[in-house]
Amino acid sequence: MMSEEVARPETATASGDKVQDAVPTTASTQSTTRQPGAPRNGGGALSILRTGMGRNVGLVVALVLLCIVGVITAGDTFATSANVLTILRLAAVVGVVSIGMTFVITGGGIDLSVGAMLALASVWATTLATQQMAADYGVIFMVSTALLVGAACGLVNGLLVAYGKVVPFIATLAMLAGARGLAEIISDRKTQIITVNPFLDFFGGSFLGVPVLVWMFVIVAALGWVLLNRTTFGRRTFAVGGNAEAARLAGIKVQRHTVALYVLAGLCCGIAAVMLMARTTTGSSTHGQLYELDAIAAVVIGGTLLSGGRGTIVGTVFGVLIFTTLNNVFTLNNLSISAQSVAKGLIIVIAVLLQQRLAARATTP
Amino acid sequence: MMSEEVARPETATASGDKVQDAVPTTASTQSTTRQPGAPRNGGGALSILRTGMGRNVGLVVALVLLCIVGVITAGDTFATSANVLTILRLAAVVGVVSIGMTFVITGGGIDLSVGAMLALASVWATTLATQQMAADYGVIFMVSTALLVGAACGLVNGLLVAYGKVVPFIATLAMLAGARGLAEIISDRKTQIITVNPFLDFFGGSFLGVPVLVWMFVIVAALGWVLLNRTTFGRRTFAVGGNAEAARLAGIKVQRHTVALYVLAGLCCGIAAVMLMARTTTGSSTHGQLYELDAIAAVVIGGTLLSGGRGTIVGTVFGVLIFTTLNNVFTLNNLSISAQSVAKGLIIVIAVLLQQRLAARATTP
Amino acid sequence: MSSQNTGVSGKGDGVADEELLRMTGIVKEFPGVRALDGVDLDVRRGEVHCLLGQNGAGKSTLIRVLTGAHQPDQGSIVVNGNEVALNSPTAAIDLGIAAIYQELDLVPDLTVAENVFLGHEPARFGLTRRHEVNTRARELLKGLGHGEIPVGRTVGLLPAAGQQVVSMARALSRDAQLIVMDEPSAVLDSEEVGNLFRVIRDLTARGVAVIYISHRLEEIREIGDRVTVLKDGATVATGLDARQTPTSELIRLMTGRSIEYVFPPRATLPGDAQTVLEVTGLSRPREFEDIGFEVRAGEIVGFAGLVGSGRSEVLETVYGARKAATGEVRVDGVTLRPGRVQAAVKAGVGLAPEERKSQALLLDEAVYKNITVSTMQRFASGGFLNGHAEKKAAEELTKALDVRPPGVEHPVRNLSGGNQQKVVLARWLLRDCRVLLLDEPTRGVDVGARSEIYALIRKLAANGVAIVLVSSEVEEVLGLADRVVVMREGRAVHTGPAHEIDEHRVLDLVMEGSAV
Amino acid sequence: ACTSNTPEAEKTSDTGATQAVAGGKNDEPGKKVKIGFSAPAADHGWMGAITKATQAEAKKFSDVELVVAEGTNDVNLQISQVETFINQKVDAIVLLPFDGAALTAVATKAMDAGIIVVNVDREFGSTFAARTTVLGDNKGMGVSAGTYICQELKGKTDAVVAEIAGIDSLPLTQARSQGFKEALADCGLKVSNRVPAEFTVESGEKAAANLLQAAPKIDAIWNHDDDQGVGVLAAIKNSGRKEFFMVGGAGSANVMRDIKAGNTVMRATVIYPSTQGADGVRLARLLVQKKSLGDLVEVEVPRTVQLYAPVVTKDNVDQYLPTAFES
Ligand SMILES: Nc1ncnc2c1ncn2[C@@H]1O[C@H](COP(=O)(O)OP(=O)(O)OP(=O)(O)O)[C@@H](O)[C@H]1O
Ligand SMILES: Nc1ncnc2c1ncn2[C@@H]1O[C@H](COP(=O)(O)OP(=O)(O)OP(=O)(O)O)[C@@H](O)[C@H]1O
Ligand SMILES: [Mg+2]
Ligand SMILES: [Mg+2]
Repeated sequence: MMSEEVARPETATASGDKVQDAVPTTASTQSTTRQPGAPRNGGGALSILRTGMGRNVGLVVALVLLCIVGVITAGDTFATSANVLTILRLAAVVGVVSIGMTFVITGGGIDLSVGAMLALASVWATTLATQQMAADYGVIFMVSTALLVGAACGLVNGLLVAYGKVVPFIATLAMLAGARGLAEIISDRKTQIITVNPFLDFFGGSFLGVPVLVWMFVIVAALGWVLLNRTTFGRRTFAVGGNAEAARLAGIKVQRHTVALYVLAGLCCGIAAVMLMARTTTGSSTHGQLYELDAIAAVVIGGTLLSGGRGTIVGTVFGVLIFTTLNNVFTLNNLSISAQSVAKGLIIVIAVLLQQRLAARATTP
Repeated sequence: MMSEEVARPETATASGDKVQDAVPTTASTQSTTRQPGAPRNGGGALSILRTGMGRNVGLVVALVLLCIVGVITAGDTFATSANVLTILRLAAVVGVVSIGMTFVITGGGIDLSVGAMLALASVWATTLATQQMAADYGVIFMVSTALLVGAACGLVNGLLVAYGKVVPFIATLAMLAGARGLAEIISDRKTQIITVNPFLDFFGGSFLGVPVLVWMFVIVAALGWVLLNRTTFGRRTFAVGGNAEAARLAGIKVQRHTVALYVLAGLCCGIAAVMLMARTTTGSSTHGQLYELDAIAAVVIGGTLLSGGRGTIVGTVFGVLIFTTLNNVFTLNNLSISAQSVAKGLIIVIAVLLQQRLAARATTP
Repeated sequence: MSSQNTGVSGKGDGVADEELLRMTGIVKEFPGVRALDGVDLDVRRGEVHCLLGQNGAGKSTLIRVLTGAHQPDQGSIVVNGNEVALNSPTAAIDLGIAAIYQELDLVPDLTVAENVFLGHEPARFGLTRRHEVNTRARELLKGLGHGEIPVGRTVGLLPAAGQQVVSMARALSRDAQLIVMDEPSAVLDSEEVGNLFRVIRDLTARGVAVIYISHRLEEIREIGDRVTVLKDGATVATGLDARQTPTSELIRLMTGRSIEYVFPPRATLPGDAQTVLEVTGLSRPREFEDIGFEVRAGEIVGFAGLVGSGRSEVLETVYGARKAATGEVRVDGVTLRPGRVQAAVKAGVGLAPEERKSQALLLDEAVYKNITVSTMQRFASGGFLNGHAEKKAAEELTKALDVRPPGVEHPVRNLSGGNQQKVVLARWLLRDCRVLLLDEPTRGVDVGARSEIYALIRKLAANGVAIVLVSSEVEEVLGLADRVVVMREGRAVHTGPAHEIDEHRVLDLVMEGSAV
Repeated sequence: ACTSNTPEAEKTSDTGATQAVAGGKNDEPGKKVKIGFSAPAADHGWMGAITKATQAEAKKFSDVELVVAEGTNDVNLQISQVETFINQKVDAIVLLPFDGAALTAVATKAMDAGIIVVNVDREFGSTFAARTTVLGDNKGMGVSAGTYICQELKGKTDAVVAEIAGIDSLPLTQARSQGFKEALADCGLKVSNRVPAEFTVESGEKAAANLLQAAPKIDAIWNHDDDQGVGVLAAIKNSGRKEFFMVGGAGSANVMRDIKAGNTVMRATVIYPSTQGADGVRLARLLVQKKSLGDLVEVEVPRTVQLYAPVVTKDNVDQYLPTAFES
């Protein structure tokens, strides 16, 4: 498939074949995303696309199926451009958070504090003082406050994990409690309304018919993809997540890199905070509740390995889209709310099983 | 996490390698609980005690510090036996859930559906029909309904993970949505009040001055300890969680064992459902919200490795007690919830850092 | 193998006896273990300096101190005349010290090329230059005689030998003046070892120094210049001439006793010994084809072949860890269900797999738990384990195999590579198997323990166990087995009694047509 | 006084058979109305009851089609639900926002799109965001509860009054507590111990168990929510304490039965109608069909309807029991 692989065709096929046999007999619980035969990171744009599709074929099929259900059950509304934009706008906020989460998880960590960091950033960026500054000197003040707060929280997470050697789950759980509490203290648990109109106008606006929020998601996802797949930073993220000791022995500064990953996740939360602020015209300590679960679910369903070392931005984007489309289809169809919950559970399982079977097939010759 | 069990040595090497990072000088982020030199699970009651204490010394210190804070700030109320029983009663329900969670996590999995399973079990066991049966034929009917429902949900989780090869995070996330939705449907979102007095009398009662609920927690914890540390089942759990491929090649039925672990967790949720039913005198689809986070936090803070292969029941019990005592001290001091939240974050980090440093010291000669 | 490598010529000549590295009084303590207790080592430019020592003597630990992976508690390290502090791997890398570690340290999900350049990726503005990475990696691999390894392949998919080659390429990718190789030949067969030696000679000719660790003494003779011997974490001899020092002297230095490094005598198989394991027409597409053999009670059947010839796959298929496409496996006349490990285990088949870390060991568990994991039932009544009985049984075996440090409660992770291998072996020795499949049972095991293991295998056979042995050391196969199967590219090219075939014939069979 | 509620407030929610008496002509089928409904996650009894009552109310009208979105505490998702309703071109939206301020913008957008928005329970930040607002009286609840406790304690100035609040981050909880505090202050009392719970039975039990430890002697407790109150009562029963009386909130049928039976510490409750969503549906229907509110002279449906928070005691419990929600 890739030029490099032509050299020894027998080997290439051999391992592909092995997978096929191996699947039914194994007890693997993490095999969702393992397609050992799949060529990875091949050269040339075309092969990227092709392998990307191969790996994500199940996700694509799941999404398409969902859309078909949407079209059938909610005909005219579902397929309108307004509705598509609604889905994308909804996806954008969690999407940006999930991109950051993809990096952390690929690097072998986890971040439970994303929702809380988002809330804190939104609150901090909408205090009277900040809004005053923004009104006086420009919107950039609010935006950079949000980004800085996010990044700073991420830094604390990163330092705790990398140098304090606190397990990521616990470190970020502590940050969850801490950041949310701090957000409540700062806002006195009141919803802070944004009065800086340039801010709302810009981020609430559209560009070329597409909402700015959606553009932001697209840009973050694209940058994330390049960063993960085309830079030394990305390579090192895989290395740190896949085998931290090997990475260390290869001279990678594992601790520093880990910190960077959490800062990145925090930064994404800061961006998401700006987006949510624009969408809701408020900052609030209740923003982003349970986003950690949503983001992790999107990342994992997309094919990133929860134990680190393997991650895909494209998969994450699909994961986010699947969940948001699901929500949209549910809203359009007047399902009983409890039934929605049950259906959601079923659909998640079906999507994963689909992805697994189809991806395995697509990558075996 | 369970490594892929594909019957291919090459892949296995890869995942096996990862385990290696835990050598003391590495930048491993999971090192909280690693004390390479320490003899583990040694034989003989004395050495158990010694290593048990050694490993948990930080937790003990954290708990003692909390108690000291409690005594100082809330003097007379904190140290009363009534208050201690209150703490224990509060700890009991999450405690039982956490014991089950310890098994699943030690075996390399995770269970996000514990709260939802608990809710479903509580609702199912308090339907009019079940209560009628219980009133006519004995309390055992309600109890066994709860246990059966819990175990059945666990079975579904287990089958999805072991045979469906769905990653545990996703499989149990789906169960979370599904079970909670089903609980809502069955209860029609009403709080179902228990009218079977023998049930309330028995489980709400005391024995030797200690509430039956606390006895149940003690018994479940003791049985859990024996099961994990003294039986072939426990040994297999460590093996499956530590290196699933090695376990398989050593002749352990990894898939079947995985199913058993999830059933066990479900069963614990069933028991916890009975306890919560007795405590609240109701069954409700809102029971057990966010128990998954509480339980995982208690388990991880106790020293069980989130990636599997290492688990401690004693640590889990301490983890639960720390969180419950924390809550109690906060309430006794009438602290604002936001301040509680921030303090909680700080205390979690401090407890973990303490545990880490002290445990390392205690086990180094 | 020595027949292929004609010369010692390129080595040593012209290169000054300039001192490159001097380590003095290195002490490294782990909780409860003093792994290094005053080690001295000096290495000159352009030499191959061999490090010898029993399993657990401290070789790998010394190497990890040298590469900055461990911090020594005491001692000084002088490089090029300057005292240096190697407080991180980066510091060592900057000084031109590269290493091939005993435990492969690759990132499984990155490609071959990415692994080779991990940590020093050619990049512009942070963007990796993938083309350059791939081309340069391909060149390096070609230089190692492995141009066929696809540089875009995920490393986790390569067999152990392929991964070892990638590790070497990585070490070479750095402009190193000192390359440390910790048992690089353990997973290689004779042809590969020849290749490796060619590379080493190239390096030394350019003035690069190599520290070479191996338990195969004949390799030391062939490639080494000087030898340092470690025992119990201390240097017992240094600067010995690699070619002149008698083997017995080396062994005595290493073990403190003299050991006959020979195979125990073969017992004659009773003519009426029943056939225990019968394999017919076993195939898996692109791995191996139409393999058939039988093993009688008390017989040892050895598999020889190159790395990648499919021997491990055959064993794993027999065991049910891989599902056979066609063919049958019968134990005592009963056909096993393909692809079911359980079926094999129930029938009394045991497998000591090739990859100890990933396929066999529970690294965080105590030694005794690793040993009894397949025989737990024996120590349990009603599901409850009797820890004392377990430990006693494990202790007997570890004593017999000379596992160091003694004691069965250390986590296996803390044992040296060779000692870990002994633990794996002990597991299967403890089990009363009808059939025992041993894949590279002596990989990384030192001279002393090796003869113990040979004796044990023999004893098992004498007790009526049917044994299948895979080894990359031809003499081991010939010395131990009653019958030999030679495999090449997934086919059995020869089957016959061991005494009818010699090493040269095996090598010829193995190489035929596969010469590069 | 208590009967002076808007007629809608008295509709029973769970007995679909009961027909409105007051509506009269208004209840006759008219133009088809498609109404979208969105509310926070039903993670507690009252919120569950809201949705149920709303759905039941909509079922009574052959001309109403109710589209119910999944309850959520994520404002982002709730905004998108409203957007979806706009895309669907519903006639009206009944919206119980998770956070009123955060949904103001999108509600305004819906209004701009010509959709009638009825705001329920948690107020928007702008008057342009909704045509009509149905509000419970949260502060009034606190005031009613505080006043009742003042009456009962009759000038016992050293009395220990405890408060078990609901979800503390919600503005409505803060309003309730504020009202309570002010009413108590009027008679020289203060809240000695305050613990928040989460409106669930379980959290009520947990909070109460801790509270009972914190305060060894209590004279009165106000508990914001009767569903969590089931748990509170369980905890009280467990502790065997009886020295105080308790006032509830929201007014569930369970609690009213307790009050009627008079064998628990439960002595009164303050109603917070769970029929607000149902009222919203009715109003939305009227608005779309351009009808006026029955008993009012005014032709237009009023801008704000604030429901009353009466205190239910043993004396008047029979009057409220039939309309109480089963939680
Ligand atoms: N991380 C560790 N913690 C505790 N003890 C250790 C650790 N690493 C190594 N040791 C101990 O240090 C000693 C030396 O081990 P080392 O790996 O250096 O041996 P080696 O000479 O390389 O042996 P082999 O030939 O088997 O590879 C052994 O006794 C081993 O058990
Ligand atoms: N250097 C290599 N690069 C790529 N693929 C290889 C290489 N060596 C072997 N393979 C492939 O790996 C598969 C099996 O290799 P493996 O090493 O497991 O065989 P083996 O005979 O058991 O060797 P060993 O001597 O290590 O036991 C074969 O299908 C072969 O094509
Ligand atoms: Mg070694
Ligand atoms: Mg092999």
